[in-house]
Amino acid sequence: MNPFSQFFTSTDYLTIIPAVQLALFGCAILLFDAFEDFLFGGPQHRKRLVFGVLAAEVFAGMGLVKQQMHLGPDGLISGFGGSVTVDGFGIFFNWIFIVAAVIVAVVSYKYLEIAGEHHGEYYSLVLFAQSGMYFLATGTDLVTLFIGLELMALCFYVMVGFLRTDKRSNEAAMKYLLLGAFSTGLLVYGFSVMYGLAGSTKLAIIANRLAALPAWDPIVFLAMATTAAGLLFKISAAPFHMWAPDAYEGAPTSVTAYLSVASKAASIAFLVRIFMGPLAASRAAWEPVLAVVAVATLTIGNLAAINQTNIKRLLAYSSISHAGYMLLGLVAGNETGITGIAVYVMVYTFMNLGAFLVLISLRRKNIIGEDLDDIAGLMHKSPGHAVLMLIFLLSLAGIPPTAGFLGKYYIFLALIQTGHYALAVIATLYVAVAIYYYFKIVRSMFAGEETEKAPLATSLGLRLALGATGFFTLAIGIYPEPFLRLAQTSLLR
Amino acid sequence: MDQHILSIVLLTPLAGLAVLLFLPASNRGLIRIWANLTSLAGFLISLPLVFRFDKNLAGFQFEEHFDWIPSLGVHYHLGMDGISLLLVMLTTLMGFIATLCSWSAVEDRVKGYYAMFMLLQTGMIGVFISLDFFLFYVFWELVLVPMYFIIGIWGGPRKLYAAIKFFLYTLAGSVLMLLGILTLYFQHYAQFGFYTFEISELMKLNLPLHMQQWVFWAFFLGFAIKVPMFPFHTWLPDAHVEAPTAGSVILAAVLLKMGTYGFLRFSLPLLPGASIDQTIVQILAVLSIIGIVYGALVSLMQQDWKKLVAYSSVSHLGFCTLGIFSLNPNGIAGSVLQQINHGISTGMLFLVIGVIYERRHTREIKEYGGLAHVMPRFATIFAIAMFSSAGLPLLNGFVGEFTILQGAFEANRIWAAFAVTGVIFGAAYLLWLYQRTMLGQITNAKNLGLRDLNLREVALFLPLIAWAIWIGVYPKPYFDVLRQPVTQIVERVRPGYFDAPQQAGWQAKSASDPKTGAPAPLARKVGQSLSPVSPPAAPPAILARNGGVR
Amino acid sequence: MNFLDLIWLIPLFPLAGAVLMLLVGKLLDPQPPSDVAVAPGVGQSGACAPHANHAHHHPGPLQNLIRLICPGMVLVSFIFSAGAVWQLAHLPNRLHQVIQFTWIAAMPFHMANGHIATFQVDWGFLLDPLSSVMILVVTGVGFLIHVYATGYMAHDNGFYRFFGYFNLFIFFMLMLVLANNYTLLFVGWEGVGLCSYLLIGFYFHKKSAADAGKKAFIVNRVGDAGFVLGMLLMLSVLGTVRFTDVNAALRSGQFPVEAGYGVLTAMALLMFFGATGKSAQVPLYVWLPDAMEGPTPVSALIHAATMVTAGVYMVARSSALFELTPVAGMWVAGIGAFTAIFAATIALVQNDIKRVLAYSTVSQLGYMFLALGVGAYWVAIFHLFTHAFFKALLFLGSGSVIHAMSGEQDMRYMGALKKKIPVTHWTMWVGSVAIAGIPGLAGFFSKDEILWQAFSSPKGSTVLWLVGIVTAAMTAFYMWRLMNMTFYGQSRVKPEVAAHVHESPAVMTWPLIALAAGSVLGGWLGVPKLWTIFGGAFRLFPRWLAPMFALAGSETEHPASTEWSLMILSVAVAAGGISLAYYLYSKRADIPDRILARFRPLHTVLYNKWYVDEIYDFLFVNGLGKGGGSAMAEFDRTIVDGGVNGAGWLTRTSATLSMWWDTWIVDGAVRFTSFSVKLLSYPACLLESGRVQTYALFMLVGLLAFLGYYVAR
Amino acid sequence: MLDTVLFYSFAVLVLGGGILTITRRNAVHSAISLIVSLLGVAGLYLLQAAEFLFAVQIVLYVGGIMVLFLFVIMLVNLDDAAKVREYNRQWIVALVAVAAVGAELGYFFHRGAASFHIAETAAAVPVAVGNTEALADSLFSEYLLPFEIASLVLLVAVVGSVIMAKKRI
Amino acid sequence: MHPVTTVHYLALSAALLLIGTVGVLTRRNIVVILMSIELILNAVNINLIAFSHAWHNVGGQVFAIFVITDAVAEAAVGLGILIALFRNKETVQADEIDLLKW
Repeated sequence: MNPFSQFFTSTDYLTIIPAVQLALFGCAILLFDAFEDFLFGGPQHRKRLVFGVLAAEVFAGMGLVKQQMHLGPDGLISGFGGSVTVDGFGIFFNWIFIVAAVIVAVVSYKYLEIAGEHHGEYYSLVLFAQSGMYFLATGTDLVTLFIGLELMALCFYVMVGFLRTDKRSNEAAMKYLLLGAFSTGLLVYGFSVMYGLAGSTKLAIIANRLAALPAWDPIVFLAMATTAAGLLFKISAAPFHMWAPDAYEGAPTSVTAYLSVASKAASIAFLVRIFMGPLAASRAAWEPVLAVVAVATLTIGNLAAINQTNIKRLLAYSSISHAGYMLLGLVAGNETGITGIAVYVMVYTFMNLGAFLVLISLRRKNIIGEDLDDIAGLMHKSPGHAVLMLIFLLSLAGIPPTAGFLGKYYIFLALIQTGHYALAVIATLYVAVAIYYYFKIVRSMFAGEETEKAPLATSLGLRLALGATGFFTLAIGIYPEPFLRLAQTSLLR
Repeated sequence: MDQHILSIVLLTPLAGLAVLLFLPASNRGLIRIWANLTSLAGFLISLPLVFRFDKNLAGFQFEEHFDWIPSLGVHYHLGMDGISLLLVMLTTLMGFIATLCSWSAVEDRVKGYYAMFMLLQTGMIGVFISLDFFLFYVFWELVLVPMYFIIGIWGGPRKLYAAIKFFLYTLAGSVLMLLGILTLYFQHYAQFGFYTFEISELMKLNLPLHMQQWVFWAFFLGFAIKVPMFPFHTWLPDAHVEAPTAGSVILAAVLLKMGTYGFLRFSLPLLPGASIDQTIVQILAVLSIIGIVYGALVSLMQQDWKKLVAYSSVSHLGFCTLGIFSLNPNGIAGSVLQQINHGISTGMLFLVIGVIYERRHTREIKEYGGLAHVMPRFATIFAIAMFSSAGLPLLNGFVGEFTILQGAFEANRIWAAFAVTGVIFGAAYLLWLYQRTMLGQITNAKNLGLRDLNLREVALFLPLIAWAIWIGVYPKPYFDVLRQPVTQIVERVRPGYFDAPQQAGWQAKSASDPKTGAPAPLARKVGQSLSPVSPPAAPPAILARNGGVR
Repeated sequence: MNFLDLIWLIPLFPLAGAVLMLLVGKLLDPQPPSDVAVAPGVGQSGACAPHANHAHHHPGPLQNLIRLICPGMVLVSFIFSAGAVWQLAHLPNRLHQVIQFTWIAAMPFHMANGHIATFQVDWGFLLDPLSSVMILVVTGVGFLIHVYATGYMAHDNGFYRFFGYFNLFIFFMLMLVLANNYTLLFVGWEGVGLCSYLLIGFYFHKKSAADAGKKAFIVNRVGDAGFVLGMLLMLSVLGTVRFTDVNAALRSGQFPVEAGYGVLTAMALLMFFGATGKSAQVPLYVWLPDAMEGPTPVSALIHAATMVTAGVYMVARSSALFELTPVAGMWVAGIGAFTAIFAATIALVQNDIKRVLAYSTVSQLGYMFLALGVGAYWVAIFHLFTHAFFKALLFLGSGSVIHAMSGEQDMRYMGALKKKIPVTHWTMWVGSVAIAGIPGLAGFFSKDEILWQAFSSPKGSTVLWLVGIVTAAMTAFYMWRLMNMTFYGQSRVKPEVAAHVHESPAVMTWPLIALAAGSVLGGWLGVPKLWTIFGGAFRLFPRWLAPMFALAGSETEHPASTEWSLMILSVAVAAGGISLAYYLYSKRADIPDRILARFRPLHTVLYNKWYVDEIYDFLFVNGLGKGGGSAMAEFDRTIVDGGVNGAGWLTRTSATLSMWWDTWIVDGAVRFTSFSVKLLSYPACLLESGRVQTYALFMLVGLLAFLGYYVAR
Repeated sequence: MLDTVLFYSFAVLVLGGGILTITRRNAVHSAISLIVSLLGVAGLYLLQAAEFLFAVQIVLYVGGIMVLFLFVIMLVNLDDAAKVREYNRQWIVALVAVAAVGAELGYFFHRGAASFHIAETAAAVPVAVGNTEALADSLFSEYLLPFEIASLVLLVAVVGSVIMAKKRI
Repeated sequence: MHPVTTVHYLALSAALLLIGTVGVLTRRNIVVILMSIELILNAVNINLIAFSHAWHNVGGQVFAIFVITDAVAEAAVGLGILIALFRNKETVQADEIDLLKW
């Protein structure tokens, strides 16, 4: 018998298969990259590393499937003494991460080649970040969550600054890191208080302990407030959002896409885990706080987006406002709300990725392609891209029959169901504001005049990814049933 | 065929769109021909609806019912009653005419233009035949996008402002409406234990009054902005002025009707308590009347041809909403009929403007004058459109207005008295417009060489003129079609409305059972002491050729 | 042939003519190519002659087809009408109703008493003595005027268009009088208004003509609004608009006069308000004089013989209603009397030949309403009947004069035309005698009957009679002023015109002769009761209409001597007026000028029509400060500059206000919202200062707020 | 008693070092002050019977800080750094905000001290084994997973800093 | 003198947290900001150790180890980025990096 068997059983292994796959492939890619000349004949063939990512994702996906098949009667598998728990929620979010990572990986090489920073480490960072996310979505121990978060964050710090010769990229990374570290400090301070209250780092135990305390216990609130400050930072909720526009703008667009989708999804999963887990008992205390934060986030995100002329920055603000919508799902906090978050994250993944993919296509040699003027007249130059972008933007705005509507719809549903009428009204009104700035892009694409004639950058991966995101953005909107069922599997037990 | 006829009607434009996408963008002629064929096909395919529709059946016909999103209780549920029938026919016909009128007006990005129209067409038809609130909402919003593009790309100088204003305004209203829908949805769950958006299911709800009122106002915002009712109308002039002709035509003829349709299909039947609430009714009626008078007054002041007609829409739609909130059969039936009428007459007026705009590229009224000399055919058609819009008897407008006024009068005499001033102003601004543009001497040399309507342009107007005259002279089929749905709505909102004692006497011969439309037994309740009018001792002999009225 | 069952065809003949003309007329009557009216100073070259608007062109041969079809259609209608009336006379109850289909088949509604009734309107026709008189007048006189017009309009552009409109008018007028219910009547009512609009504006290149047409339509619309409300009230109270049902209900005894049903009074007054619009009564008469901008046959047919009498017809049709509402009757009589004398005073001093006739028409219509108001319905219809002949005659005669004078309408440039245009003179002479009220001619019988009824009816009074007789004197005076200024005395004709003065062609004179015959004979259908020697045959008219007006003719008993003396007085007054006019305008033509000099203020007031147009302009049209001018040209300019002609100063002001409100308040609120959202977006952006520590500070502030929320809770 | 004295001494070390860290104009001085502060913290660990961490803190952390220190020297021209403004423009606002947060934290601890009483009175589990051993036990059983992840974190840190810092890769 | 309780440690840790925060918020030198972040993390560690002591379990200590690990990793990456930044911009003053704003 294996001496480790008591610490590392097959069940334990089962709970972390995908992360292990991702980490191993990440390391492998590092190695392959180191020996690239020897292995595949030079940096010009570096894009073959994408296949490494794809393989990792395939294995990770198989791991998820395996986990799904082995879910216990209570719908979860717990491993490592409760440090990690695989359940529908985690699996669902991991599928999102996989989708995001695959899409980001297949579109990145062209972008990075054009930017002159195509290195193998990028792909391993994508995978390492994803394995961090894995633990954010499945972790049930403060330490696991914390270290998973840091793993993800560190990868992103590096990826944001990946264009090392670009001042904006440097600056974005620096800002992201400084603020990220600060927020981590606050977060982990909250964790320490939580640990202090419960004497354990296991979420389940903390939940039990906190449930015994009054909902308005000051120390619980302190723990909640500091934790929230750290977590809200990650999902870029106001007033902790301020890094986002800068980081999004400065980062390579493919990283921005990954950051805005996967990182946000992982963080919201984390947020839900904490707030619907240990802090569930003190809902009365944090619900108004999060409600205000959500409204502030919507306000800041939507208002600030109006003036933007840089599309990337505009989308950054828009993604802030989307965080607001997701938070509203948490504020509602019932089954519909959680499903709503899951649905929202799902549709957001496709539509937001899609929008950034179009931006990636706009990046050409010597053309940054991020300004409104750069997208002007896209309808003439490439109707396909323009129409796809239109679909993504409509979806982001929440116009049926695109997927985005469904996401917003679920959030409204949850708010109405739980009687948050005022919040619902505010949230709906911001849809109108959002339309205004999304349609600035639309206007530019369809009514503007081209500023240059250079054809769009394109690659097989980019085309496939655009097609896939476009397809799903429409498909979820038009026939949402299977996707809703998928999202409903994510309900926390 | 009958089982899927609505789907076929609904999807024909989409099918056309699918083919259109594969046509080469450079071959404009082919695209034009295909687009016109598709829209014509859309109209022809919708014609069987008229013949197969059974006006005597209560409830919905041609129903189609599939699960769409079972986990949300959303169904693909189509169906049609008299109100929908009329509006769908209006939509398909106006769709064809709008497409046809763009033949030479649009030179730029032709493919996209027609694609947008086809999409729009599907959205509009869908709105009128959806029996599932969710489905309705999807179509409702779907309409916005193509319209945005039609205004925003093929529009006038301030098109972008107008387009985004249109979009934002209507979107803001409709998302608030969505909240109302969701409230109903949850109330239904609370009361019946399952989620559904089926209108027929939601009608079973028993809501407390205050909640009905809130939901009503939510709906109100969505619908009133679309209609548009005063004071939510300001997007309309901008949108109309900037939209290309076909866009204006569709906007005025069909899109605005979505709002009034919403009131009829949803506000009244789903929220009968709120709809009958005196405060609400008063507010809505007063807003309608303000709209009537105000729209007319503002029309008088316009220097822009199109803006004038746009404001006249505010006035006309005021009649429609006033009719609806008279909450009696005549008001509602008149309102629906007037919606059709407005579609026809204002559609014609916008086509008229389009014709002249295509020639002169200005809509300033003072640029024109004396056009009747050079464009007699045009002048004639404009005159007919104008009189149709002004409610001249034997043209369509009169029947609708008069019926609405009857309904309003029944509800509140003061309303009718104010509303009737709209009729006067209506004549004033239209005649003035006509005089300034068509009559007098030609004061602008640029107008000397204008050519009169060609065959295609005349063909645009002929069906509308014919329709206008049909409604004006023989509106009975319309009322027949409307009898069942209107009766149902009134029964729903004001139960027992039809149980009042039958007026005896003068009408006995022609009175018919209000609910079924079938001839009633000669209910002569002699000696009703309460009635100030008792049967005559000896009614004058009537040598009616046809023996009275069926 | 059963004409009675074919009465629905009567309106359709002229309709067919109209449709034919308007659709294919242009083929029959090709227009000259340069048929373009261009404002002075506009236009590319001399190719477009500025006098194109008066261009005479010589008709093509096919034009004769129009001459045949259009009057022919009216003639066929007349024949059918005559046949139907003949057959009607043989029906015991003299009532025949043909209901073809339900026109407006709307929904049930609650009546005022809570009962449910169905709102439906027949497409049905009713022939009874009242409508039979009307259809005969309309088709008969209408035919004559059609014939006349074929000559009069021969040289005008748009010949086919004119006849299309003309036939259309006949159609609508027949609808009006044949309708079996108020709403269908309203169809004709509006339709004739439409045709009036089209025909007044026939010379649409003339701005004044287009303006006048618009004014007529809109003023009529004001009245129509009252009519519509009256109809709605009727539906609400009676549940029906069918004449037979309404009358039956009202006469059923359910609404006793004594009970004073205010709602019925309101109904009657609303209806009457509608009538004042159509029949040009105070306060809505202002459109009629302006309507003289139309071609003269139009004035004769529409603005004298038929359309303007629609109000009279309608009130007579509603006699049952007015019987029950003495107050309303009082108003009708009062308004009628006032209009009669008021318009007569204006007519005294007008110099435009057609305007004199126009005010005369208003005045005569006032007589009719006076009769209606005092309950003498058949008399009103009788006067309508006779007036149709002599006023149509006078208008057509004046048209003939104008024709002869090459378009001159100002009587100050006429005189001594008697010899030059004898037929016109003699026929007009007959008409003038008739209208003046000399016994033996039509006008005498009807007018004298009105005066007598005004005096003797229970609803009448001495005051009404006095007004009537004074008006009668004025009528005689202004008509003979017209005759004297036109046909007698010194010729003041401009020399360049004088050369062309010629009698009109036969196609124009024959209708004059026919109408003159009517003006003589028409009155003999209703000789005074006193003239017993003539026997019953000569009181055909009252007998024919008797079934219509149940309570009519129940005047209080007066001694015959009173009636005789009043009759003699009225004849004397008429003779006096004629003589005075002869003396002043033929014998001593210098006197009028002296009188004018003496009473200049009064003359000015009268000449300017009591300044009513100006007052209306002041009130309703923004002619503020411009209305005081005394010259015609200035007045025209007032209207012209008024802009919203007839819609009004108040309207315009409120429209301006509304527009301002819409732009700045309603839309302003919208734009302000979007503006403030945009404005707010700047601070939201500016928060992003780019300084990483500011960001951190905000995070700390966020935390601060969280904790503060707990502290402050 | 000794505990108390030591606690306060270490506290002074910790806070004093901290304050000096953020107030010294010269970054090198700041780094040295930071070391002082970290040493104080290490002392506190010792007081709280966390001997292993004490060692880790001194050996690893303080060593790590030396790295920082070296970087500073490598990077910054000390003369330049001495001339520029030390604090940014928002320092007053920041101080006020921090003071307010401090006051709030005080309020929370004041109000919520009771919440920790349970912790104070928790049944004392006799420490059967040494601190390091217990730590190892826990680390490799209960916290095995985070431990493994931490290795990834460090890998990423290495890779990341190399990518960032190297001129060419 | 009161016996030293957990709350004392909490207070101390809070004070250190605030000092670190002040450093992050006010110092212009990015290196010092990174140091301040170390202060914050140490404050957290004090907390953890104190709780660990109070609860008589080592969970807090283990947690502290991970926090230290993280601090080191962050410092390493942060300095790496700082170098890259310095290479391009020749500054380490936090308020001078404001290319990205609004």
